[in-house]
Amino acid sequence: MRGFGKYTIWVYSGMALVFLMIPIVYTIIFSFNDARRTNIIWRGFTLDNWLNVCAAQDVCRAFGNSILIAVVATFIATVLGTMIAIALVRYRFRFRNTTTLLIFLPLTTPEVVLGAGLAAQFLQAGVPKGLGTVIIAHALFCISFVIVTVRARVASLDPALEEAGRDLYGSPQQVFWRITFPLLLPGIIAAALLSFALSFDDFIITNFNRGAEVTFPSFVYTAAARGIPPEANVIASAVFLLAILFVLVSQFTAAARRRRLAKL
Amino acid sequence: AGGGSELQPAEDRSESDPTLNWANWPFYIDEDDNGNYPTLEAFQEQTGISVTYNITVDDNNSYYATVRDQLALGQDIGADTVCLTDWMVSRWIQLGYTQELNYDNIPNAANLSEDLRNPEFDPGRRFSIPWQGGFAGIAWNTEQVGELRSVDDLWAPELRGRVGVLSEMRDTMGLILMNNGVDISGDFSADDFNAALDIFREQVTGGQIRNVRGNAYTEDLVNEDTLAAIAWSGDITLLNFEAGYEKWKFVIPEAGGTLWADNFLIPIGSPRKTNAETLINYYYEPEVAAEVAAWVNYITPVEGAREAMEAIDPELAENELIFPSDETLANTRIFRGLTGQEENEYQAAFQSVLLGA
Amino acid sequence: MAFSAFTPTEQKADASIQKRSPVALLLLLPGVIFLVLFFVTPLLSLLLTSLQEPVPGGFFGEYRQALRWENYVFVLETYGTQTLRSFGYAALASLFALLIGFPLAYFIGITLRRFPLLQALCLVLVIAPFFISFLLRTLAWKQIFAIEGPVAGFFSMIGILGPGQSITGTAFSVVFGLTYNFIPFMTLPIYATLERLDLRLVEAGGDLYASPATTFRTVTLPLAAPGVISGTLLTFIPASGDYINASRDFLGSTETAMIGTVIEANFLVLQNYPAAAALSIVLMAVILVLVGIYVKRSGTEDLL
Amino acid sequence: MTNSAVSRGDFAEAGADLELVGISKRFPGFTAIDDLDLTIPAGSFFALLGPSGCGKTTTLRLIAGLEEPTAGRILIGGKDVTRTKAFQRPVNTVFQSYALFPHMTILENVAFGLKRRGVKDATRLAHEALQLVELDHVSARRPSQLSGGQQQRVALARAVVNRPALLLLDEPLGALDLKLRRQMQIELKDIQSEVGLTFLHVTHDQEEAMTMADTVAVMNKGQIEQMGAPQELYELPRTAFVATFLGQSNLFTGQVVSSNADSITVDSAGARITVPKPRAERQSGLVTVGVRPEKVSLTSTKPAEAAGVNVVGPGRISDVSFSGVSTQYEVTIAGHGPISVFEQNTSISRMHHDGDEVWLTWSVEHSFGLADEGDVEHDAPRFVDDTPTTSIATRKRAQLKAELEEG
Amino acid sequence: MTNSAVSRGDFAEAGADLELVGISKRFPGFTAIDDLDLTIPAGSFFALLGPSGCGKTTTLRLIAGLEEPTAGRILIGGKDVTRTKAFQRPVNTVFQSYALFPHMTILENVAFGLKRRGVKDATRLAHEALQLVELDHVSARRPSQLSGGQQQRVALARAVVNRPALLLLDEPLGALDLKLRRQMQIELKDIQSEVGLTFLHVTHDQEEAMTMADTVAVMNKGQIEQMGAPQELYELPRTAFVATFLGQSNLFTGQVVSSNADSITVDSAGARITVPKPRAERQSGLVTVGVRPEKVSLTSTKPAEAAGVNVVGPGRISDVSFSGVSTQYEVTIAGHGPISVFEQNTSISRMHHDGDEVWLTWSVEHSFGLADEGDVEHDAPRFVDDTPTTSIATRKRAQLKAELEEG
Ligand SMILES: Nc1ncnc2c1ncn2[C@@H]1O[C@H](COP(=O)(O)OP(=O)(O)OP(=O)(O)O)[C@@H](O)[C@H]1O
Ligand SMILES: Nc1ncnc2c1ncn2[C@@H]1O[C@H](COP(=O)(O)OP(=O)(O)OP(=O)(O)O)[C@@H](O)[C@H]1O
Ligand SMILES: NCCCCNCCCN
Ligand SMILES: [Mg+2]
Ligand SMILES: [Mg+2]
Repeated sequence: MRGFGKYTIWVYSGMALVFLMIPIVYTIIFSFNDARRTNIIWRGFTLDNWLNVCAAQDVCRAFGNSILIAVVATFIATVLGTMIAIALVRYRFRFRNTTTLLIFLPLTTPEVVLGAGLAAQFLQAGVPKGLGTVIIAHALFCISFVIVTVRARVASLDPALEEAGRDLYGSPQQVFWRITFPLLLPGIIAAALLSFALSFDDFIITNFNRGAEVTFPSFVYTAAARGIPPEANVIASAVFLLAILFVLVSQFTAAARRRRLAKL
Repeated sequence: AGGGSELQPAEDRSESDPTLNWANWPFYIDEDDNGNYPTLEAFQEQTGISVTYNITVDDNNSYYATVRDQLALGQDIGADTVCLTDWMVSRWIQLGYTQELNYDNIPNAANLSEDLRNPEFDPGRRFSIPWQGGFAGIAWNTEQVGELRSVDDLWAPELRGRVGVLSEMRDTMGLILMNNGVDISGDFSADDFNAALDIFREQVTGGQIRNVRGNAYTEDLVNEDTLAAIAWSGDITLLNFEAGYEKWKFVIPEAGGTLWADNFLIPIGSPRKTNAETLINYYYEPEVAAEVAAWVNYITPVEGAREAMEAIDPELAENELIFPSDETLANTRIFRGLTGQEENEYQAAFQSVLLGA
Repeated sequence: MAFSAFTPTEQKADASIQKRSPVALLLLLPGVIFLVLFFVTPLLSLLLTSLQEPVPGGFFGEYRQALRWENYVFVLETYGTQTLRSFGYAALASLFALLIGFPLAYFIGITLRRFPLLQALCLVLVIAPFFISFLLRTLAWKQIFAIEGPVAGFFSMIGILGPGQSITGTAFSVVFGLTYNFIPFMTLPIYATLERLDLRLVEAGGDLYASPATTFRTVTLPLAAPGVISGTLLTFIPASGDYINASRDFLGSTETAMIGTVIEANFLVLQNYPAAAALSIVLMAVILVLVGIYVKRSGTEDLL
Repeated sequence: MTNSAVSRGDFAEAGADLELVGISKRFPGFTAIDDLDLTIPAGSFFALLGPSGCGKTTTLRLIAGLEEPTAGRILIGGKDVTRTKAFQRPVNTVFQSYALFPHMTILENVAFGLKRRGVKDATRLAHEALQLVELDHVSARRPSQLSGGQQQRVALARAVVNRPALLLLDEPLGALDLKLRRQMQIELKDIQSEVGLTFLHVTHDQEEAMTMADTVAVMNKGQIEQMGAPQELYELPRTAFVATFLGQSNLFTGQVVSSNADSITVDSAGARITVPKPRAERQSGLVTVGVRPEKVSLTSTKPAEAAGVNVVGPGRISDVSFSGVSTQYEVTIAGHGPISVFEQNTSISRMHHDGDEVWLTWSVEHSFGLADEGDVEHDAPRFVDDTPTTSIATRKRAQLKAELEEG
Repeated sequence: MTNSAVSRGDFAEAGADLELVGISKRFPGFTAIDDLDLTIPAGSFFALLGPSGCGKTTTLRLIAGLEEPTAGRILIGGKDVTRTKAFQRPVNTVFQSYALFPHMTILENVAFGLKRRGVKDATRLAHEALQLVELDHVSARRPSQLSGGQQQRVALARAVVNRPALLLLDEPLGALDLKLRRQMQIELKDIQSEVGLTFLHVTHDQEEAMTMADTVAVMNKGQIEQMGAPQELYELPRTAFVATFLGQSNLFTGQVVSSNADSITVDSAGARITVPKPRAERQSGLVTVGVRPEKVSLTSTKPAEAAGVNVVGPGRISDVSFSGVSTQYEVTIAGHGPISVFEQNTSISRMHHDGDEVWLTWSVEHSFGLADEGDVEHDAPRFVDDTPTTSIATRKRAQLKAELEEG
């Protein structure tokens, strides 16, 4: 792709990215709206929303819940999923195909089905809905993502490295913790980030299982009725900007580290 | 789920837990420019009970759906009191999802308007007590649309695709039924209902009706996706207040509007019943009731509020939306109670229109 | 990064497969128990629910266990349109997401290889929407599309929108919303394959007389196939079950109800659990069949 | 780490004997090693040569404990280690694929084994090992920041630093160019003789094997075909495979037509070739005899028949190629395949030219007689179906999948 | 495909001239090729030798059109192709990394180029090419199912089948073992001479370069250091780099102490070495002279001084190593580095032993005098910081990945 082609892809992708950003920019702009009750119409610029984020009573609690759920669910999914991924790649066992199907199925199960099914189950088992049930639900749909992600990483891990570890007098535990695990870590982190994002953003499954607890998306959903308070925009914008900042900082430190290493 | 007689009310821990969660509809309490609720603040100061006011009810059905499972298990649904419409309250009471009110804690209940004391679904008000009442009627954007008088006017070609109706079946269907000359408080038949439903379906599939929503219909009015709508009485006043001028107008259609009330109830799993009763008692003080009514423009169930209102704003004391005259009331009907069978059928039929099925 | 998930695993890996070992059991058991407990059992009880019948003369929402297979007939008859519509919308959304996502993934994964910073930034922009709630994004579109909004104004000016017509609440806005919301799911797996694409193969294509277009068709595209397939699956499956975009409170209207909407209404409003369950099972079955055919046809059984 | 063969903190004082007794290794559907016996005395430098896929890497992996033998025993320093784990054997390997830990610095890589054994001044020793391979200046880098040749040297340092009683080297110099390779060879040889370690070295580079090793073994299809001191092996190959795999050979097959106390004479398509009896594996019937190209001289005139000299010809030079140190002539003689002759380029001007008629002569004592018939060249496909170790994984995976699907 | 230099459906009838004029290639922060001029006449077999990272692959990529030169022009068959795209050039490459299409069968891979050019019986021709490399029986497999050596042969077939006017070969035989490599060399040479194509061959195997090529060029740091017929280059290296990179050399540096019409004589640490004037690049002052190891003879007794013979010694044999065809002796003489001597093993018994006192003699006409001072060995680090091209891609990718993972 030279000449015209090269130029085209820059323009096309630029447009695609702009397109992706439109509602985000909209959300950010309206986080500065001097909205009194409904944040639908532009009424003027203010910093108040940013300065008193937790003014709209529920926003902060919902946000806190969302973070808590995402953290715990991510943890559960990452641990269980990583274990399964390692087992799938490294061991032979009976019912391997069944297990693979079991892992794949949640991915093909639409969220409504998953949410409704779980909700019915909790109801039958008499499990009170709340943060706990949401966490279970989130861990459930994240687990499959984790397995697929980590499995790819385990699979691309050169077994010769572990062999080298054993050859160099590393006991099985030492080989796992000093070689296997650090090498899987990027995959595990990626899986965890993905889980976190999916959990943080989930609405459908949450809505079936949250009981009276409010998460950030479900807050937005109910608040939609009377116009979402600008504080919700503030939180969403802040999370977005933080993510960007995080990437920039880590990129720059990585670049700096590379430069340092290059000098050695 | 079923009779629910086995459900036990949660133990009341109000004594040790001076907090309260209140779930309610949007545009349903007095609110100042900073988003605070003055009467509620006063209550908190007075009693030391700190109240979390959650605007989580957009529609009776959708709210019920989110809490149903917990109710069935007798669990705390995160609200110690919630204001729901008569028919939904009736369901809760039948299923045993509510706690019986202790009127010792609500001396002001004496102020409850006489005609609201013995509804069919809760004789003697053992389990529920009204918060506000209101009408469903029609509203329109006065800048873009001429005067509307009847439901038929909503079907005018120039409003095609710009009409909103409520997902509250009793209000939307109620207005259409009345427009068909049916008395919704009387023993209308399934045929009557189906005839009205056909009209409704026709307007939906024909694209006259743009959308069917809960309280969020106000949003469509604000961003002008809809120019006319079936609406609840007080909401329009508040929209106008926010807009800063009389942008919308609300009327009860000539063929009649619905009359309803939303009632406090205390969910079975709430461990703060006494606090809830304290709150109810507070809002049954005429002055407080008047202050709320002055803001929300819904019908207050509290006797003496009118007098109190005179003190605040005499003009409002004459407001038909807050203190409807008999004449106005005569033009409104309460949707009659439906049997389980009817509820099933009518809801399904109504939903099938919403689902385009 | 994350979405390397969906590229086929490198082959040398399996050289390390070991014999049966108790360790395998130890590693598998917790997760499998979790899945059985919270996925298989609900699924089974969903199956049972789908066969329940109303308690005669019972209360609103009261059902008892039976073997009422007619429930399936009922839901298919009543909600056939919505079911078909769901798959139609989902297919369209997958197609559009592919049309937007593929070039974007190509751009980030290949064109930007020389600019690591820019690459990382663009990647974040693709993932970022996850962090602004899905609902907020969708509502933002709703506001942007509002009748008096800028887009609608422009559309009616150029005559696409007639009086009384609006953008929201139409098939267009729902498919648009689905497309928008699933672009990251489409883009990331494709990116993951293209990011690993050995450019020397593309060069070899050029060396062997293939024009850039031919090289793209015969080399790049086939090599990106695993990503395209994961992307379309990750878009199509959730999209067909989505009910937010199609919801009357977001970008839809009564005209755009999808199977998710129907399941939700039956489950939450009508309390017709058997119907909701039967529909859920129909939805899953259709998806499994479609996915099965798709994966078989594209020869990527290994993928999943 | 109890009952480990590796003691904490100290190094091998000398190499250890290695003994393989009746070792077999069968992979599902493929026998890689078949009843192999092998003894490598302590302190020796042993080279293993063989075509791709013949089982060299497998043998090393069995010794290192990375693979379990299907049958047989492995003894290191007289101790049976067949059932001990890799990390408990006093063996280190330089892997064919380097297998450097990508997440550690070069220094950490080299110090890894020392640290596992609890050696105190691991870091200092690692630095020393890096100095040895002249890479101490990159000790803070990651493996991915090194070139292939540098990585290979790190792999070497990482194994050598442990001073293992037995060091296994799997093509440790393959990625280096000629010059660098020669330098590393010297370095390796120095380490080996200095500490007296036992080295088992796998290589494709025959010159490397022959210059470095005390003993060279030629492996073929999972078995050792011939083994001995380099020169012995080269001068007196016993099979056609060894004769043609290790260096080049001109082979002649024919009936033994006469035989006396000292020698046999073979008639191969009219050429009479005499081989000393001690150098002939078979002494009657159809035999294959041969001679190395560098042992053959070309003469432009018919040489006088003489005892102790084989003369073949006349033939015609069909190809001349200069390869630096020597020139290779290809001579075609009716009834024979092309015959190679090397002449060291001691003079600048070439003595023979393409198309020249020439006679070949060589001293009888340079002929050798093989144990087999030397038809390898004619029957087997010209290209062996080579299966380098990289392709194993693929195959294994397909097999496993097939098995799983059946199961 | 209009205005393409490649016509549809037919093959090159003969090779094409290749001309590089003032070519430079600068990468950000690194000049890989610096003002390179090169002409390769049609139909010739040209070999490019050089240490890792010297710019060989870059040169090939520039010619193939996979990289744009920073400066200079490229002419193929007299036509300026500097600005044409890769797919429009009548050039094919056998990539160092094979670059086989993993999603196509072997047959599809080989037929790819033919199909792109609309050749009708592409399949038949592809099968023929596969037969040539003896892989027709695996034509239905995928590349991942082949061993490294087989993959390399497929890469060869895929390029050769197109009969391009100019074939670029980037270490096309590196993965094959000695025997197989020799066989493929013959095959390649046959194809080349049969159609008269122009071959540009990059290799690390010097013997390969010298036996196959008409012209050998030795490249160093992006420039061609010396170029010529293989024998010419070998016999008369002009720089110390060439003398030591291409084969081995014994170098002596010293002042020119006498000089006559025919020759100069250099005194290097007491050794007097005479070099014929036509073979000496510099004729006065401090010069470096050398001789190839195989040109030197060892004598156990002091040889008589004679005109036309250089004598150095006495020294002591410090190392003897047998390498099959020949034996390498290392002789230490005070004041000099170790001196190498090769003796072809024409006899079984060795004539000299470790520790023997010997004199070195060689014919004056075998000496050569260099243009530079030959201190490469002493100043430069012993190990060049090699960066083979394969590691670049890996490194680049690893960097990217690291960045992403951190991000
Ligand atoms: N896990 C396995 N499953 C099946 N066959 C295997 C396995 N490992 C090795 N083999 C086969 O065993 C034979 C010997 O392999 P090995 O790796 O020892 O060869 P090698 O001599 O080291 O070859 P190279 O010179 O290519 O490294 C090969 O033919 C290979 O195909
Ligand atoms: N894209 C690039 N950016 C920067 N430097 C490069 C790039 N490509 C090549 N180089 C540098 O250019 C030099 C020449 O590389 P080239 O690939 O031509 O080497 P080579 O002679 O083929 O080496 P080898 O024998 O290892 O294949 C190397 O030093 C390499 O580091
Ligand atoms: N904004 C307050 C609206 C309250 C509506 N209550 C529901 C009445 C249903 N008939
Ligand atoms: Mg090997
Ligand atoms: Mg190269």
